[in-house]
Amino acid sequence: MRITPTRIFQIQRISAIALLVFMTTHMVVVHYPPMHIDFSQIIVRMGEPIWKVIDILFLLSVLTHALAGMYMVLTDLQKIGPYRQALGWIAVVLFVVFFAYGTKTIIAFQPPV
Amino acid sequence: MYKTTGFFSFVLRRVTGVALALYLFLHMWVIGSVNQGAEAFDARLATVQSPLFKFLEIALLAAVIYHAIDGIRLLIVHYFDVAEYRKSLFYAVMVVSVLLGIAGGLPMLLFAINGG
Amino acid sequence: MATNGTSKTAVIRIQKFNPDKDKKPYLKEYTVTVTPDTTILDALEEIKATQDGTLTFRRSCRHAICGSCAMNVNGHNTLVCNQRVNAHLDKKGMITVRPLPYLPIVKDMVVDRTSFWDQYQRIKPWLVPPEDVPETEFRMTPEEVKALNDAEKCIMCGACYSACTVTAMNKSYIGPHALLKASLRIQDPRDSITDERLVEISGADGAYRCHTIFNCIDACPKNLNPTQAIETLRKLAQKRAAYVDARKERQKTL
Amino acid sequence: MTDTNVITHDVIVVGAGLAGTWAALAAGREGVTDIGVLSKLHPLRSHSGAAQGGIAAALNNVRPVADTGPRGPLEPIPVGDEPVDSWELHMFDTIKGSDWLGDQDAIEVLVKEAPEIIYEYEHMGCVFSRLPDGRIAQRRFGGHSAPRANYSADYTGHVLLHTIHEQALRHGVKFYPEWYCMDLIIEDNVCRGVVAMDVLTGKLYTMRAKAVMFGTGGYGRAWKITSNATANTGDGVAIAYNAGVPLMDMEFVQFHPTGLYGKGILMSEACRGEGGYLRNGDGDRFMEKYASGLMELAPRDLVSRSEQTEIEEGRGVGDDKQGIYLDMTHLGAEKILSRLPQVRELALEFLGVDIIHEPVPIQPTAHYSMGGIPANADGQVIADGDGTPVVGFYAAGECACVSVHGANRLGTNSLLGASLFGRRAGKSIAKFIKDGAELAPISGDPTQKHEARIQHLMSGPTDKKESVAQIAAELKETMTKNCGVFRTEERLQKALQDIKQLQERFKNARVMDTSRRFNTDLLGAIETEHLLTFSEVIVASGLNRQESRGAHFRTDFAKRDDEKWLKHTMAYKNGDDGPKLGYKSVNIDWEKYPPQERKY
Ligand SMILES: Cc1cc2nc3c(=O)[nH]c(=O)nc-3n(C[C@H](O)[C@H](O)[C@H](O)COP(=O)(O)OP(=O)(O)OC[C@H]3O[C@@H](n4cnc5c(N)ncnc54)[C@H](O)[C@@H]3O)c2cc1C
Ligand code: HEM
Ligand code: SF4
Ligand code: F3S
Ligand code: FES
Repeated sequence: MRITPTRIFQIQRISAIALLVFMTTHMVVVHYPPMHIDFSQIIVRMGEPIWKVIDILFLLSVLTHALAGMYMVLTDLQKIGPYRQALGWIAVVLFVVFFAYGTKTIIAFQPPV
Repeated sequence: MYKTTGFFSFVLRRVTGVALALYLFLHMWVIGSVNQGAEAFDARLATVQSPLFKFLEIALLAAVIYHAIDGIRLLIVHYFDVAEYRKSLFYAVMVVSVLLGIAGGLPMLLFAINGG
Repeated sequence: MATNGTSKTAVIRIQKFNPDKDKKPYLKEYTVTVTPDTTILDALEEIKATQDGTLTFRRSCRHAICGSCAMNVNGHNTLVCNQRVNAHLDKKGMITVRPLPYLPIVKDMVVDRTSFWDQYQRIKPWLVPPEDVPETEFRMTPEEVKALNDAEKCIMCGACYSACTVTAMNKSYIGPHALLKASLRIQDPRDSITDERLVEISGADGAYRCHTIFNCIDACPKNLNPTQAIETLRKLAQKRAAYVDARKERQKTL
Repeated sequence: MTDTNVITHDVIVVGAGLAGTWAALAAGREGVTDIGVLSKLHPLRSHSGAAQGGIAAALNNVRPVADTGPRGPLEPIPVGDEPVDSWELHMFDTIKGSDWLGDQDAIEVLVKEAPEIIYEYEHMGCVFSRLPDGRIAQRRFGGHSAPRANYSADYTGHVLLHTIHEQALRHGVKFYPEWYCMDLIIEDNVCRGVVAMDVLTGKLYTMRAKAVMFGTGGYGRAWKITSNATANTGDGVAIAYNAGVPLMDMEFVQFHPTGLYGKGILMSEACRGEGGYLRNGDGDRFMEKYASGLMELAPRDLVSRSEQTEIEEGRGVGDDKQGIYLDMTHLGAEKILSRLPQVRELALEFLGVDIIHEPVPIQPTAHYSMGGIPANADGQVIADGDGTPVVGFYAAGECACVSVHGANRLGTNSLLGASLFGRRAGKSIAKFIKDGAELAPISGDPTQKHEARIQHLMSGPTDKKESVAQIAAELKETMTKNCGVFRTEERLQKALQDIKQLQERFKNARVMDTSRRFNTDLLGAIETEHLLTFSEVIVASGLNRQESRGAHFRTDFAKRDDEKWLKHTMAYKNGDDGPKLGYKSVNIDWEKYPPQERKY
């Protein structure tokens, strides 16, 4: 699949819609109601498989959205013009690295005995 | 700069978007340490638990709220022919963002001040 | 003159700049007598004739159809030939006139619109008719014509282009004027290179570069809506193949 | 001549309105590749774009509903029904409109090719207004006996201009936008090129070519109240005249009946075509007195005179009673918004009047120049009353006088004329080039004279300095007062005297801006010189013609006089003295279209 501006736009919009769902959930569940976050609570939630799936999807959408967004922000500048292609690849690499790192964090997590 | 409501919302959206993206990477770095055991995690978490960060977290919430609501506005403009209501839409986004921001931010603020 | 009513004085602040002489642009004040129906262009002409012959600006038709006289008045892009002085005076009884922003200044109000015209040509503003044309006219429905009316009214004044934040950052962006024109051709059932056009406008400098800032609409003196045209283009680009097929079918019945 | 200031093309077209652009496109299509088009404005700023009402051609798409009279509603002609319009009718209307001064051979070309031009525009992408079945919609226009104005709402010229310009771009025509033509080089009756200034740098160039074509447009700027753009200063006619080409029928200047009060900006004739009324200060539809048949849709010369009579007899409207009301309040918002949107905006913006609810004050405004550079139907410029062509020099559009409009042009015929004769000129230029035309040599450096002219305007004695703007203003004042809708020996003499004095004063005129970069002050001075040049020809030709015909109305000779004056005026430059006047016969088919009394 070639990455075209049409695709970037679609990715940006679709991920935005997905984020509306995940972000709301995330904010409500994790950051709100405002309480002291400590290790034990996080551990309990992150251990459940269903949350693992949700978190991976969240990660996927937020990463694509953020990287596509940063790509657009940078390529808007005249000076970046010649490096658009390179920048695109950097974004893809960053995506792979962060997605792998994030997924590993989520999956590898084992509640301590 | 050529200043209109459209320009203002664009700048806000862009600033919040970039800020959120940068925060995202920081966030992942913090969370990533869960697998290195409780100590490492708590250590990293501690750096982001200082009062300063509490306030930053409120700013973060505000940013997410504005960015998301404004994003919805863009989706509406894309799918419906409403460009002529652009000014009203902008004000609607501001009002909704402020209301949601207060609803979400005030308890956090109180929590931060009272120290939980 | 005729319906003029009472006259009063107004101060017009004008940004002057001749790159051969001046290091940088500066503002100069002129006092003119105006009546309720004096236009800003009238005032500029008056200043040029009687106070400062070096004042340089473009104009021709005097009634908002040739697109020469777009300038920046009190921070907003507009034509000056159809705007009355009285409507723009600020609290101090002053008007500030500058050239269109973000474009190289040739002299005073005259800006270099090269990038604007280059983008216009880039999207191939001309119609490419089908191979066989009928003996008389193509049959277009009034509805199809209506869809084109907005874009057809564009006078290529550049007010939108110069107001757009994206063109301010990046001159390789096609720009609202040319995207509006492209939407005209893409929606015209008589055009036969719809596919090629959609590819061009969905490229990296095209419709997706627009961030829906709306400055173009605010600036447009003909009350046109480039933003909606751009949204339409984005939608058509996303279903390009289907749209092109539908066009071909329609062309058979023209 | 140095190489750095010489540019060579096979063909140079001056003017990028409909006429010039059509010529370039048509020549290009016939295989001429090396064409340069210069225009003092960006091509899309040309005044053709200001035309509102429509472009004529007997397409037979609509007809009046039976038995509803000349102002009744229109309906589409069902396919297969008898046509109501024909080129013959169009021809007769044009001849009658021209008060029999139009050349009938040229008129025949005009009306016969008209539908072809419309269809070609349509095929090139022009967005015409449509009938429900998809055919081009048509409306009525003054002096036309059938509805044959094809239109795009009320910005027809704009749409035509953009369409043709874009097609020229598609064809790869080279444009020189904002280049100002200063001179035409003709030696021994052979045209060799032009002198032009790149306005951006102020540098002068000799532009050599095998053929030169002028499509420099109209020259209504000699009047104070005018519908014309500030660029319509008649450069082309003045330059050609100075280069030894005669000017034809210059006394015939059309005053449009409906210019915005005090501004002159046009309220399209489509206002009346769609059913608008004219009312005087007493609220009466006074046209009943002057043309009970066609009423408001009588030809322009007649309507303007009727208005002026009402005004002069004290029944005007407005602060100084110099206006007349154009009343469209009975048309309804829907019709006005769909057919006359631009007109409504203009009245709102300039006078604060909403035509949906109120009548708008208007007055006659200088609008169209029937005369100009004499040319035949192939665009070739002619050097004398016998029709001898100037080798390699062509003209079309409003600057030219092919004499299809004669003494008075019918609305919608000039967009047609500019397009059609522009196209024909392009074709005949292509033939001229392909038949082996050669680049004629030029003696000396023709730019030097103009460099000196510029230096003179920028320097010299400052003690008795005259203001160019002041001179232009006084010229417009006298032309409006003394060479307007109604003319007399006395008034015209006064105008002539004034012009002579102004020409004298111009010798001491200096510009305020002495830089070379984009110097519009300098251009303004040169344009004023052009105004002074051709205005003298207009007045002298008007003084000479002791009759009333079409737009030329002499209260002291109120009748048309075919015996003595059924002939074209030809004005030749005669050193610094006024023009030397001669004549050219009118081409008339005495069998079919003999002169008649012109009644509506
Ligand atoms: C307000 C208005 C409304 C009209 N409405 C209608 C209508 O509805 N129907 C109709 O048939 N007719 C109408 N007319 C008349 C018609 O528009 C014109 O007669 C016609 O468009 C003239 O076309 P043109 O190509 O000859 O000249 P223009 O379009 O005027 O073009 C002249 C060109 O010459 C260039 N030029 C001039 N001088 C120089 C120079 N010194 N050096 C270089 N370039 C130069 C200009 O830049 C321009 O490109 C209207 C006219 C006016 C004023
Ligand atoms: C919560 C729901 C969100 C929605 C509905 C949303 C919506 C959008 C939309 C529609 C755009 C496109 C703007 C344009 O084309 O001009 C955008 C841009 C962007 N978003 Fe989001 N977004 C959301 C969350 C996020 C988050 C969480 C981040 C960061 C991690 C983010 C980062 C960005 C960035 C960097 C841009 C590019 C900025 C720009 O183009 O101006 N967004 N967002
Ligand atoms: S869209 Fe409007 S502002 Fe832009 S060039 Fe056209 S008329 Fe001017
Ligand atoms: S101002 Fe520019 S960003 Fe888009 S909506 Fe208009 S083109
Ligand atoms: S002078 Fe033509 S648009 Fe203003």
